[in-house]
Amino acid sequence: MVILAVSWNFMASTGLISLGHSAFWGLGSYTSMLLVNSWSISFGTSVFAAILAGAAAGALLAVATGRLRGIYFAVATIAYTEALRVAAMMLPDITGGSTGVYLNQSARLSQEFLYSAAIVGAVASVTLVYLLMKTRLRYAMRAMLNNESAAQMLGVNPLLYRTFVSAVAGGVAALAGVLNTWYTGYLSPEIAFSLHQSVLAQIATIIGGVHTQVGPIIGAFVILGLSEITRISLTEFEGTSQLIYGLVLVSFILFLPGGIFGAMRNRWLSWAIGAKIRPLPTLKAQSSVIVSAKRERPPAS
Amino acid sequence: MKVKLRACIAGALALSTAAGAANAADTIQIGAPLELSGRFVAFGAAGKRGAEMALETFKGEVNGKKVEFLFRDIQSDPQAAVASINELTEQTKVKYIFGPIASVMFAAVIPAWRQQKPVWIGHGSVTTRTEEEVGGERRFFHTYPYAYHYHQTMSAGLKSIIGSGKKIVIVYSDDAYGRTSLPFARQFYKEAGFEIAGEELVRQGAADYNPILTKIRRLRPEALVTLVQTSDLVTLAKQIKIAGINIPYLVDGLDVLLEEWQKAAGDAQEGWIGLSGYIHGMERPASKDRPDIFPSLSDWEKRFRDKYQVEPTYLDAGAYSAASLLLMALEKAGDDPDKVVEELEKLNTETLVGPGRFTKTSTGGTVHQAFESLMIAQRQNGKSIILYPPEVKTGEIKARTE
Amino acid sequence: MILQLLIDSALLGGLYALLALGLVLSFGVTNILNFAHGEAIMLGAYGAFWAFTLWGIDPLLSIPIMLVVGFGAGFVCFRYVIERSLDAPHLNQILLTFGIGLILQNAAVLAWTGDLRSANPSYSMAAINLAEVFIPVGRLLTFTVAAALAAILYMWLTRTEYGRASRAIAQNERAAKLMGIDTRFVYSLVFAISIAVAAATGAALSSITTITPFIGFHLLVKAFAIMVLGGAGSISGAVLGGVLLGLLETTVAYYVPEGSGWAEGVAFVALFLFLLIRPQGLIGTRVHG
Amino acid sequence: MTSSPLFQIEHLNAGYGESIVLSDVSLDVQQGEIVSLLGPNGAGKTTTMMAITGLLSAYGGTIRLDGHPITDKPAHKRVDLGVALSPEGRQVFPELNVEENLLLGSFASKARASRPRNLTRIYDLFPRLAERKKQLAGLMSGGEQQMLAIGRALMSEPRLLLLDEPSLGLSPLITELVYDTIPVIAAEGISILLVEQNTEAALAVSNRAYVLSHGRIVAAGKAEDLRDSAVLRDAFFGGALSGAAQ
Repeated sequence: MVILAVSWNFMASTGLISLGHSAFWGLGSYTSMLLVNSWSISFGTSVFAAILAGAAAGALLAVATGRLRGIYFAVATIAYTEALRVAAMMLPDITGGSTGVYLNQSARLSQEFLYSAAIVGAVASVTLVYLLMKTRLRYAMRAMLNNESAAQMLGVNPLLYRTFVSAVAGGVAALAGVLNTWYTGYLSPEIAFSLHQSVLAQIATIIGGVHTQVGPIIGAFVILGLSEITRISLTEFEGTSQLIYGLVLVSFILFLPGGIFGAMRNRWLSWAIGAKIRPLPTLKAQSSVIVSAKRERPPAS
Repeated sequence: MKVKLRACIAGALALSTAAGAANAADTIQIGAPLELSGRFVAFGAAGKRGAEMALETFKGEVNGKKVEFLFRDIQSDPQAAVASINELTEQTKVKYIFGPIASVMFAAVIPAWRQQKPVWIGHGSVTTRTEEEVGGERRFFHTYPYAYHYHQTMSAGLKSIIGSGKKIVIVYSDDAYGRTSLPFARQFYKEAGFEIAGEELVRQGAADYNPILTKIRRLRPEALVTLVQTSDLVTLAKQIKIAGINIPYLVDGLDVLLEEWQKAAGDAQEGWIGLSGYIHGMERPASKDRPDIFPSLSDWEKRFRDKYQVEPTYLDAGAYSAASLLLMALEKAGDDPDKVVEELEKLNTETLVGPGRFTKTSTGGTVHQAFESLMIAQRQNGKSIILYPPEVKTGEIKARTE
Repeated sequence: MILQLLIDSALLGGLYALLALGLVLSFGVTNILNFAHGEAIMLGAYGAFWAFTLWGIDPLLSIPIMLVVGFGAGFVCFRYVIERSLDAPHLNQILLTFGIGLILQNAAVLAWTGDLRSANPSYSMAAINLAEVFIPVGRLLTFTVAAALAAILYMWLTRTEYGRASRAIAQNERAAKLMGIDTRFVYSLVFAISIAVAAATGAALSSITTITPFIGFHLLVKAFAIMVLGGAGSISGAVLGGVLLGLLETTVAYYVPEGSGWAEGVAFVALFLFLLIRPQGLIGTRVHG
Repeated sequence: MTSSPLFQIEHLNAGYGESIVLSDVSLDVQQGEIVSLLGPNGAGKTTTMMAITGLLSAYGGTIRLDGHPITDKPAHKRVDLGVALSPEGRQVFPELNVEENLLLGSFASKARASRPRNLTRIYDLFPRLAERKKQLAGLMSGGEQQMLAIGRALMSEPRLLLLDEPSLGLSPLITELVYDTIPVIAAEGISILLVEQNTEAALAVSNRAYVLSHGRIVAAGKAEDLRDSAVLRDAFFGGALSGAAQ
């Protein structure tokens, strides 16, 4: 989850809103599962293969959607995922179809090993993104978030960067998928390509704080905690758990649009400077970006 | 990753709630991961009603020991279902599991169940993937017919009612139910001597079946066998009616005998043939050895209606019966999973939905199978007329004419 | 066969166009992609279903009622909730409306359980048979409703003061403000109309498909596809996109083995390819007729 | 001195976020007067326009029309009260036709009643527009779009017309064509506040002018007095640069 949210946020940092993250997630999951079942390769190799598949899918998406921005890109990613889901449903000979596919019992690993692998994976993906953001890439991405054509003038090749960013995000999301698959040992098109995963990653990021490094991590913990609490304690009436979940989500967005991390940073800042600053720095920095991004549409005919 | 986090959080939570609620020592806890929201909420809700009511029959205890169902909302999401099983078995350490119901959820939790293997009353899942994966497990008790039970009974029944040699077309959906059913439907109908003139795939949730119906019309089948979800059968039945295709016999599984399907399908339900272990409005006498638990069907239905203000369904009656079987075994064995397994194996009582006795399935895939006996009925003038087996027959089959 | 194919495509296309109409309007003007649009359709369907079941009101008669109720609900919802996120990033808007959808969906479960419903007025089972082809009456009526609503919206956008103002806002919000247009009011108005159309769509659907609290999302994804195909913000684009998608799916279902299963996938692949060639859609991206 | 002016700004402060663009700007426009606001790129001219129209809310100061403060009124209310802007870069609605653009100009309820009369008036003022009624605005030339933007602003029957850089991107010939109409409009009793970088053209039609530099008014006076003033040159080229530029 942390991995997925980090991956999503990384992509969003360039203004690419993905609603199809489960495409990478699912593709990674299927790649590792099917390879293991057919050729009994090792866990490590399967992770490697899945990351490659995810990265390839990410790159393909970026190249294919070259000209799309904002909402159009988001809708294209939905289409990408749906097409993959239908393919997985309709090719039962390969994927097991809607009845799903189980990981070979012999290939299963201990829970402890997977826990450690997950932690290593999470740390590695956070570090990778952190390091990448330290490089020149960061400025290119900032520039693209604000204005792609301006970025182009600065000598940034948007397509190249987009492809790179999507590939990294795709690989990281695939990693998350693999870990989850090894953990649950079962996969079906519904699980692999559900929009729920993509949205969950977003919710985590938003709740934690978008475009920040720490945000997705905080968000992932909060969202899972919340979902667990509602699922376990609200079983009296059918539907309540998700109802409450929705309510919390809506109030978060309305009252804490900068996320928990944003709010914390603001509070800390205002405390540090003596509560004198009127405009909230993080929110503002963000909203000015948004104003410029909001009204954009693809070139009209 | 996600699941792991979930498990940690859930563990912490479960500890805090469980500590106050009950000492594991004097309470028997039964984990009940059910679809209490999301797409399959109707399944989960029925499962929960059944379990609750069974517990009420036992006054909340067996042999003076308190029993409780730990309900978990798996939100019709396989990931959440896995997380729930993990939380229940790894953290809360329940020894018994009741649920989930939908095939997809069921399939997803199998690997997670394998970690600890609590005694599992599996009241749900018609797909044979389940049978292949866990059917042979000694701690797994399946209390719901598999898809092939439907086709086995239906093909045999139809053969005895309308005779074999008829031309049929099979419509199956691309979901788990359709996909796993198809080979069995093919096999059993062939064995019963029917000619399969065509097989058509439909998409789950589709709005338009006209292209399929146009193809079927040209095949001129004498019977149409559908392997689709209930909601799709509403749309499909309506469109068949609208298209005015002259097919004498329309055949489906359980859906036809569900009250919600009947209401939704309206006039389009006329003539449909389905099957179930429980047909609304039928009578079944009280169990001889345990009338306290399994009274006559009408008495039980009255109790159910008084409690929930809704009409019971096959799932309600089945879940009640399945949960009761578990409680009966607990009554005899005490809180020891191995003994409970032995007692479950020994059970032999009449229930609301047929004989409560665990036997091997005909395929041999599942060692503990109950409630696989089904009755065939046809919707005639808004009523279910039982056609098969002959001993419970209440009327004759009618061919549709358009 | 070909004729039947064309009729089936047109009827399905009409249904699809209806799904997308409201969405296109609200996205075109407010630039908010409403993820709760499917739930609005779902509630409209329930509204019509209950009106039919409890009071015997024909689902067709429910359409105007649903238009009014939907309008009111949409207006209030926009004014008190969604408006707050007007200047927020797309992302927040998506999640906000997604959250609203989740709330509505589960509120519907609480209110009416997850049981399947479908209204069955007398004509819903009727069909017109002409030689080799047949036309289901219920769907023909839906098609008519789609055509009528599309025409009304078109007229509204091109011939009325506020319709023109909506198009102006879609093209240049700041300049629209300079014209003395209360943009926030027009946003609420447009959003309310889009929800009204959604509710009416639900009412039209109530007799031809199965209603559950969960139908919304599937419908929404379809509507997205149509919107992008037609060009977000264009009423005629929505109609064209709907009919095109209907034709594509029906053709695949007719001629490809296991076609019904592939139809949707083919549609999404087509959409994806189409986006690459013509990201602005068939008609273009700004709101016009 | 004289009776209170039609339009008046007192001590206006405005900006974006934390950056203050305008500080302590004061100016006034009398009934029927043409006043220019001159200054180089980045001086804050457009920001002033935004603050007057209400697209940007002021941090401090007062904006008065007819002596009544309008500082807290929302943008759409100000149009109704009689302030209309022909914005920088025209900002016509590209996918609406000329007539629809003009009709939108009179969206404000007060002006809607006299719509036919105003349309005729504007077609008289800009015959080009009359010829292209059904043309999509986005497909017209820059000069035509500028005429449309001015015409559109006039449709609301403003008492104060704000013109932001009407010569931007136009050839001298077309600029002249556009500028020719400014005195005609003023002659109808409409006050005009004209923002320009093209000081030459602006001063030629103005009665008075203000010079804005780094968000402050650095000079004010009659148009002819300012034409060759050092203050104006300084404002445009900056103190140090003015020497180097010589």
